[in-house]
Amino acid sequence: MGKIEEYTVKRDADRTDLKLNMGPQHPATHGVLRLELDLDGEIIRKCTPHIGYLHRGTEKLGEDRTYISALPLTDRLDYIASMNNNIGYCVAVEKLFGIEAPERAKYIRTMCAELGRISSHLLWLATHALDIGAMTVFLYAFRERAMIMEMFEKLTGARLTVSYPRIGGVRNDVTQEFIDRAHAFADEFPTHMEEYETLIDQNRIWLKRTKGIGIITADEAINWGLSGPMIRGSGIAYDIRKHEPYDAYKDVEFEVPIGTEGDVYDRYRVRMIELRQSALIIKQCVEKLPRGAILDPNAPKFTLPPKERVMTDMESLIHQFVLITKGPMTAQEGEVYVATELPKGEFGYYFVSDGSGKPYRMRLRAPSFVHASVLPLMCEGGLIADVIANIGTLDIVLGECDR
Amino acid sequence: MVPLYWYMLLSAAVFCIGVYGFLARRNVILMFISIELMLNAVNINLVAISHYMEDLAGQILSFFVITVAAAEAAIGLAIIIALFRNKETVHVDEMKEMQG
Amino acid sequence: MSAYLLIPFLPLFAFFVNILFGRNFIKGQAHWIAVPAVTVSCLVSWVIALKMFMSHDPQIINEDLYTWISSGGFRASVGFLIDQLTAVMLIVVTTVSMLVHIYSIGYMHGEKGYYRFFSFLSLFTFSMLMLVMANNILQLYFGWEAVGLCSYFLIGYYYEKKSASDAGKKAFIVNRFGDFGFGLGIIMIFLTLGTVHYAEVFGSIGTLTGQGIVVLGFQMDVITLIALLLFCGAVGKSAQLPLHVWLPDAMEGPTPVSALIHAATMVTAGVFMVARFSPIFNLSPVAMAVVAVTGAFTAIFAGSIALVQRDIKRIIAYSTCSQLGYMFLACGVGAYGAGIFHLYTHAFFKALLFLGAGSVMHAMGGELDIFKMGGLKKKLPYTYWTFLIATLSISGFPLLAGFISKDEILFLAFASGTTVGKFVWVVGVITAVLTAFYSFRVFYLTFHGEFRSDIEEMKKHAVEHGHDPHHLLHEAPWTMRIPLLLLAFGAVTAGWIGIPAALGGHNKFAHFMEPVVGHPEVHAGHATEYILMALAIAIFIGGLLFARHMYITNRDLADKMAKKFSFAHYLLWNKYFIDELYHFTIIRPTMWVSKSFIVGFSDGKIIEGIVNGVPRAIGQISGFIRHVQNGLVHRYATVMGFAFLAIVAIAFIWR
Amino acid sequence: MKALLETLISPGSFDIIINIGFIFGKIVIVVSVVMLAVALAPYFERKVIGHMQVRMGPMRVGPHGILQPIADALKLFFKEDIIPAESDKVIFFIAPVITMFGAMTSLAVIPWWKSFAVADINIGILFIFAMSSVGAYGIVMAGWASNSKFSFLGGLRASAQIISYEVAMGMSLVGVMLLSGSLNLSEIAAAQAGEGLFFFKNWYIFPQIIAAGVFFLSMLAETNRTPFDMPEAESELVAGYFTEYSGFRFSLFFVGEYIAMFVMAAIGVICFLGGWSGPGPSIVPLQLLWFVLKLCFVMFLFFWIRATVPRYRYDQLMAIGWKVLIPLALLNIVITATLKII
Amino acid sequence: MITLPVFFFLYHALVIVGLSLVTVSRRNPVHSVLFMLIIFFHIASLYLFLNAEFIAAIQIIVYAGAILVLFLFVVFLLDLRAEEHADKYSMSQPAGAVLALSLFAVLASTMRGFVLGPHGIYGIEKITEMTHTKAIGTVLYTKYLFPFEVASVVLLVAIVGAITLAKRHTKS
Amino acid sequence: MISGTEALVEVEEGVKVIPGGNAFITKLGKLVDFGVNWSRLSSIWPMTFGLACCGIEMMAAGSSHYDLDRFGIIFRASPRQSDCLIIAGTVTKKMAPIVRRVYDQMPEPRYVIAMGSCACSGNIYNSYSTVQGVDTFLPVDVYIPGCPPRPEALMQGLIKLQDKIRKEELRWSRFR
Amino acid sequence: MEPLQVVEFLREEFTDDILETEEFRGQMTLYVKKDRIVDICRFLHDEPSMAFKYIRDITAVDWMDKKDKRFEVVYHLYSIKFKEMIRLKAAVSERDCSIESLTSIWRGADWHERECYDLFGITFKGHPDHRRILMPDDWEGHPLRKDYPVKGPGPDHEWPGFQEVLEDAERLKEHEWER
Repeated sequence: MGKIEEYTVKRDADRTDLKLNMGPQHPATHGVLRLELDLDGEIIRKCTPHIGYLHRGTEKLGEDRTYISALPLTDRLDYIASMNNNIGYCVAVEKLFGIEAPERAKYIRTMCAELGRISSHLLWLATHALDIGAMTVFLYAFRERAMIMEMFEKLTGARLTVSYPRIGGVRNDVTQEFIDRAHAFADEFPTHMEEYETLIDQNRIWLKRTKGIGIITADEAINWGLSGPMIRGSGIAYDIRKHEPYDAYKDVEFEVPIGTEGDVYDRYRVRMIELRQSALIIKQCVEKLPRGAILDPNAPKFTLPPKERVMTDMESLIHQFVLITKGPMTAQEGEVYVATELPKGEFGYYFVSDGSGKPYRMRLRAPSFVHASVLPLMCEGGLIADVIANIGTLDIVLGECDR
Repeated sequence: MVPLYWYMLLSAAVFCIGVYGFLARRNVILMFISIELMLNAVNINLVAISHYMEDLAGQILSFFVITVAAAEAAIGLAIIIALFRNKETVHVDEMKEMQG
Repeated sequence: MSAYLLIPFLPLFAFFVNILFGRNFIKGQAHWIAVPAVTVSCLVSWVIALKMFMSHDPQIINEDLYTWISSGGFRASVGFLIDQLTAVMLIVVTTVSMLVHIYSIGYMHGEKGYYRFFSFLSLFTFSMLMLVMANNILQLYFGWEAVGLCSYFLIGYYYEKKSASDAGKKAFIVNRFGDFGFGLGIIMIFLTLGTVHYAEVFGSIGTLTGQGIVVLGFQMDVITLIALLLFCGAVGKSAQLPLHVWLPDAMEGPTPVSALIHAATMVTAGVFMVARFSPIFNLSPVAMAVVAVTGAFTAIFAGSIALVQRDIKRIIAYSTCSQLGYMFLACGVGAYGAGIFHLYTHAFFKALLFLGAGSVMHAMGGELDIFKMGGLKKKLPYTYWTFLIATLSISGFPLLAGFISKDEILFLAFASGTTVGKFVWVVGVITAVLTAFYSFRVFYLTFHGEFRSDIEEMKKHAVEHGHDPHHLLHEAPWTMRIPLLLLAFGAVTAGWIGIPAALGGHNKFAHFMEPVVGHPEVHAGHATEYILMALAIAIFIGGLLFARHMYITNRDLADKMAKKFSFAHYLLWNKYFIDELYHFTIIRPTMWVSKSFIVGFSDGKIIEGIVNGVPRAIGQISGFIRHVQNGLVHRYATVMGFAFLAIVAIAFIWR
Repeated sequence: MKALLETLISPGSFDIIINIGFIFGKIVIVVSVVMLAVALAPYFERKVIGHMQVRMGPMRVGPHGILQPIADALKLFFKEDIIPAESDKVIFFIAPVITMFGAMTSLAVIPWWKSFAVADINIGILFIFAMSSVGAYGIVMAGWASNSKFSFLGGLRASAQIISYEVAMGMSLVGVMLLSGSLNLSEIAAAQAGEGLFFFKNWYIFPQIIAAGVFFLSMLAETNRTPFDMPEAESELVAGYFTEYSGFRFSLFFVGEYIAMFVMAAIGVICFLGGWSGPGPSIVPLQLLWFVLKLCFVMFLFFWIRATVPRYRYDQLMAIGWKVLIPLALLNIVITATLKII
Repeated sequence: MITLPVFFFLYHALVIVGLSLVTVSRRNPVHSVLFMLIIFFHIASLYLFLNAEFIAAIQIIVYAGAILVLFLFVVFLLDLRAEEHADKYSMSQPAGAVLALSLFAVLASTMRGFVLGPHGIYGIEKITEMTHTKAIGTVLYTKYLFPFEVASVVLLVAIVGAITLAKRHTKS
Repeated sequence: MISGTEALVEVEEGVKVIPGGNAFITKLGKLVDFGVNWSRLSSIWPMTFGLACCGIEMMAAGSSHYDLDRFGIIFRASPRQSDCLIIAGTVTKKMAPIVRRVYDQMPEPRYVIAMGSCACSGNIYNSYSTVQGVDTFLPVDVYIPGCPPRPEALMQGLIKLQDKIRKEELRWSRFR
Repeated sequence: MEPLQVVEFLREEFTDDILETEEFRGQMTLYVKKDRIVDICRFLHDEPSMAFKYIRDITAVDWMDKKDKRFEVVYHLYSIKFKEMIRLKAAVSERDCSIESLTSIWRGADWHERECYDLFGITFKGHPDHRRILMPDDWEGHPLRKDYPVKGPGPDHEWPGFQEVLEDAERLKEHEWER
């Protein structure tokens, strides 16, 4: 008798009888995204995302701070991959000032960025799987993520909000222990990957829930301005690490995986392959890590001098004082837009400098912001359960979405 | 031992309440419920007499009554839903035209 | 021992699997279910039949499996009776069915409703088996109607083609005439005897002897009436005069269907039925005579039509009619055993003929006109040789199956000693001549001489109709050849089981059948039999030579003959105008009555007069009453309730 | 009234009263034991899943966290009981009670060991079906009465799911009924008893393997467990039909659900795994032990699946029920009946 | 003399009649359905007294488990909260009451003279011995097989009909 | 059972008490307090409510490595069934009404943990859109500093909350 | 096509509409007339030799008193095919604070433009869903304007939604468990 219900719960398209508010405190919306769903039975007729529940005014605050003290703000944008945010910020500011980090720093940054990418993708996998109902993957993924967290902690002193890179380099050098651990991690990580894949990769339910859901074609992906795994899942090999290489990415070898269908499953596969590629990049960085300075010694007016020099050298002390209080000296007027490849996609920093120590305009182009806008395209016409899968596949972080 | 007459009286009472409900209510669903009530009254009677007659025919018949009730509910409610889609009401007085 | 249940139910199972899952899952692989099922049931039937045949005291199975309806004195059950008659029928049905199934794999390959075809083929097999295995008339009737339905489905298999669906309808409607009588017969049996079970019916039918009944003002013998009514069904199903018209048209169906249904099994159901009811028929000489004469007339009538037709399948179809006539002829003179024997041999060679024709069609891209064929001997060697064997068998080449069974029929008809017997013998002999002639006519025109149509034209035609032009004029695949070979073997040897005593055999078949259908009195000795046999051989040679003369050595002769006997040719070519007769006597009057009288007069004058007059009166009344009908359910219910109360009150007071 | 009292104290009635007392005793025992078991079931679940997920599960409350469920229950009992203002209060109140009632009553017919059940009735299986369909009322009413969209959707989903899977489940058990020729759970279990090394040779799981599969899947769906936990899909509908329930009423749902799991597991054990039969002598404590062990095994399966598989989508779930399980169950009936006749 | 069976009967009768009245007079259809549920349980329990345990189980499974849930679904789907107030008793209420009462009078008076026919073979002992389910099955599948088949056809038609009626016509 | 009125002592005119009754009630209350508080502190069910960075650390605290389940802490998705609101992350003004509504939907006894500097005080986000500390509109029980606090810190905060619950008196009387 | 070539190419097509070009750190900026922004963008999007199919960013800069026209709307376009980026700028005055929407060319421009409207108050004509996106609908002022204080307009001009929460908290305080 239950069959009848299945047919009758649906009404005509012009008479949506149920408006469902998903979020902002809904468990599956990854933070504080709010979706307004016009339901027709279980079918979604219209989906309106509402964001801004975590809008903290980062851009405004950044314009109020010096280039150096604005760095911690970037930690808390994509708080799942703070390291990548920091690095992107530093790369952008370096470009604005026309300086470059030394080689060793670049390699360290690349290595850390990939560790951050792994940790971010693991969190995505965990929550995505949890949303679809596979609860054990969540805990497995967090197990490996904890390793990365510990490594970060050893290196930077913080688990999540690291503030590790500096303009013109990184804060402190890596220890041999860190290098060994990174290498060991990169070695053993693929075996952990197999564990996750055993749980879900060929699982019929997983395939049923992800295949053919939330399809985005290649043209749509470009037109909507998607980036990262979202655009690669649709078959466009757009990766800023390849297109506009920064740091050490031009020296390491890796592949850019792309999908074919552009559905949830393809994006899942793309991210899984990226995880493996990241482990490879880490390995290469460890092997190729050059010796040398970790901060640019040629640009004392932009980069903080090393701590011991501050304590011993008068000039360095003055530099330190001025840099901290006024910001970088003699910055040029001008503007740059620098994009970096975050785990989520393209994160763009756009700086307008008026020559002072503070950015005149700091614009953050967040991938999650763009990706959240594509939700109606993916959800409309689908079922409620597909919304969950779609939010999961977007891998949005509201921190950077709302800024 | 409870006399058979009591059972029949009970059945008659429930049946009459069903009749009353059918005639007095304007909500189609309640009218349907009244019909179910009447069918149940009949069933009570059938089972009781079957028991007193020591013959299973009555119970078999009640079995068929239940079948018919199920079929009637399925069809009737489907009709109600179809009607409701068009008329937005379950009030019988507004269903007096048989078109559209 | 209930393995016999496998025989009907395996095909049923195959039907269900194919019809349920065929469309979406099985599709082109339907034969993997149907063929094994039928093969197993064929093996089981052979085992059962051989067991029965070998033992001296064959064990007869007669049991009720399931009582379906039991109401009052009426009991309808699903039950099975396997006696000698059924055993023979089982062999015929399952064997031919199996071979046709196999043949269809190749023949129907790539058709749109492949699974549908196989499922109906299986369903037909099941129904036919239910028919022959029934132990009561009702189940027989169920099978009877079910085979008709399957036949309808299968004739109309190419339902997009109008002629096919028309033919299906025609077959169905014509059969209804016969089945109407059959149904009445069954009702008569139930009314008079109160049962529909064979054993009980046959046990008590004797008590009706001499009882009369008035039908339409005529005093009639009850048994004769029953027998004739039953025979009505047989006439329809077995395409006897005058209800034969559907059979040639049924050739619109796929050829395997023609082979299975319209040659070997379904159409013989009538014969089987008459044999099955032999205890009833035996009690009514009138009915027997009717059967014999009908059979004889059909035989010669259909045979003569077959002489001039050009469509290869139609010729074989008329030949089938004619052979069926033989069988009825046999039954009519009391030689049921011979009739069944002919049924049995006929199944092999006629199925072979049809399948051979199918093979030819396959090679000709669907072409049916024998005048457009010719010289196919070299292209289709397998078909050629097997077709030759079938032709020889049907036209009575000594010691082939057809010869033996036909000879037995003619001998027993001659030897029956009655006037009717003598008469039908004469007719039978003439028919034999015709048979030999038209069989060889087909054979020569198809396989000898030179090819008489344009191969390029054919290819174009084939492509237009979506066929594959590559297998034109090529031998068919193995799945189609193997059944041909097996049937050819059967067409040669099937008769050896019943070699008459005159030829040194023991006529085992007749003895085997005797417990069920008895054996007619024989008023002639071996000498007569030898003479008759010689006559038969002479007839065969005569027919052969004449056909060869006409169509091989002297090709113009046929046209000359046609011109010379133009009226006869015209008559035969138009099949004695039976279709036209029906058209004028039944269809046209019906249409006229419905159009002119019902529509024109009664509708136009009377009804409209009333319609227009009365409403005017009513309109005024109803204007008043209309308010009662306001669509409010409650009002109606309330009024009904009060009315009920009022009636109760009246009843109360009245008392 | 006086007459009634007289009747009650008449000697004939005395036996009845003793009988009733005896039955009440049975009820008290079974209910208290089951309640204890139900209290432990979530603990068991958390432990099992915890260990599967490389963690410990409850550890701090009592030794190895054994008092965890008691603490949960006590806490819920003392929590504020919120009734949403817009809700239909009466129905909101009784919905969890109905769910509990449906689950608890089913316990009456389960034979714990040979010939021990609170009520060893002839239509045991039917009784359980009847009661589980009553349980659906609690759910659908809870969803409706809460007057919340998540609850409503959850309630509709749940009841549709339960009702449709009940068909599959009922049909899957028809094979067992055919084989054992009885609807009485005790008799069904007794029919599977075996002795010696191959004591399990008569278990219906072997001849009825299709039915067992269908039953197992519909059992998961019937109790709203993963991968069919659509009605309470946390990531979709928050907590499904009991989103709006708090405190004690919520715990009633919770307990009802676990009892339903218990009942379903017990049916599975009785119908397919031979009930109390097992190796060793046929004495009551051993019988009970085997029964409980098998029950624990099936419960473990529940938890195992929860830790392993993702969740189905609602339409996929319905499709599985109507297009896969019911035809399979029907096929099983046909096969069983055919084999039985032959 | 009020014996226990009589007491139980009276209790059931009282509840059934009382709740029937409540059922037909509730504003909110959901409440009506729920009272109906209680009535069904009591009727089932009454059947148990009449030694018809199978019918009792069927009563619950089919009526309570399927039909009433269907009602509930429909009530929910149509969301009749807005309609509750529109449901006015209309002028035929007294008519209905009169009709029902007089019908009851007629029935009660005729039933007085009801005489049982000859007793069949299924006495209490026989039913307890072979269990009610088996007894019903035996009768149903032998004597009443044909009606049974007809009933199945009725159900099939109902299913097909209900689906066709309730299915939304896609405006493709 | 005390029968009649003899056992009651009249302390004031018209006011009779059971001798020693107060002590009994107090002791009983202490006992119940102990039990109830124990149950509450043993099964804190926080609401799944991650707002920002701290939410990630909250998830980490629930994962295998830290495993809050050891303490009987499991996350519930519905506010109706949770006891504790962990405000993990920055609360913006746009979000504040929703946080408040979630809190209002929770049944008593309910606790609030402000996790992270943002929730405690606003952190570096001293901007137009952020709330400077959730205690402006919510009664906070435990503050956990850190940006974000480590999972250990969250555990510490929960243990502090347990201590706080342990000391409560007679909080059960109003709810049941 | 190198950025410089792009500029030349564009100059041929839109001679009068490219006001100025500028290069800094290898990134090319084109100042264009705001009325022609849609045409220019469509040309850049459709022209196969450039194929700027991808929009990276749309934002604005508030020059308050530093330039004639207060706002500059900044577009970053990217060509995945040729791996080139180009920046377009269109000046918008405070008085006529509006510009044509680019949503007809790039669907991805939708939210960027909404954000720009939300934070700067620049209206995008022809936008399909022109609402605030980050701030609540009834929020006053546009925060990223230079004259908007970082810490907001102060407690007296609090957003009514939050004000309500504060009042609620005050009102409901008495129902809290006293601690």
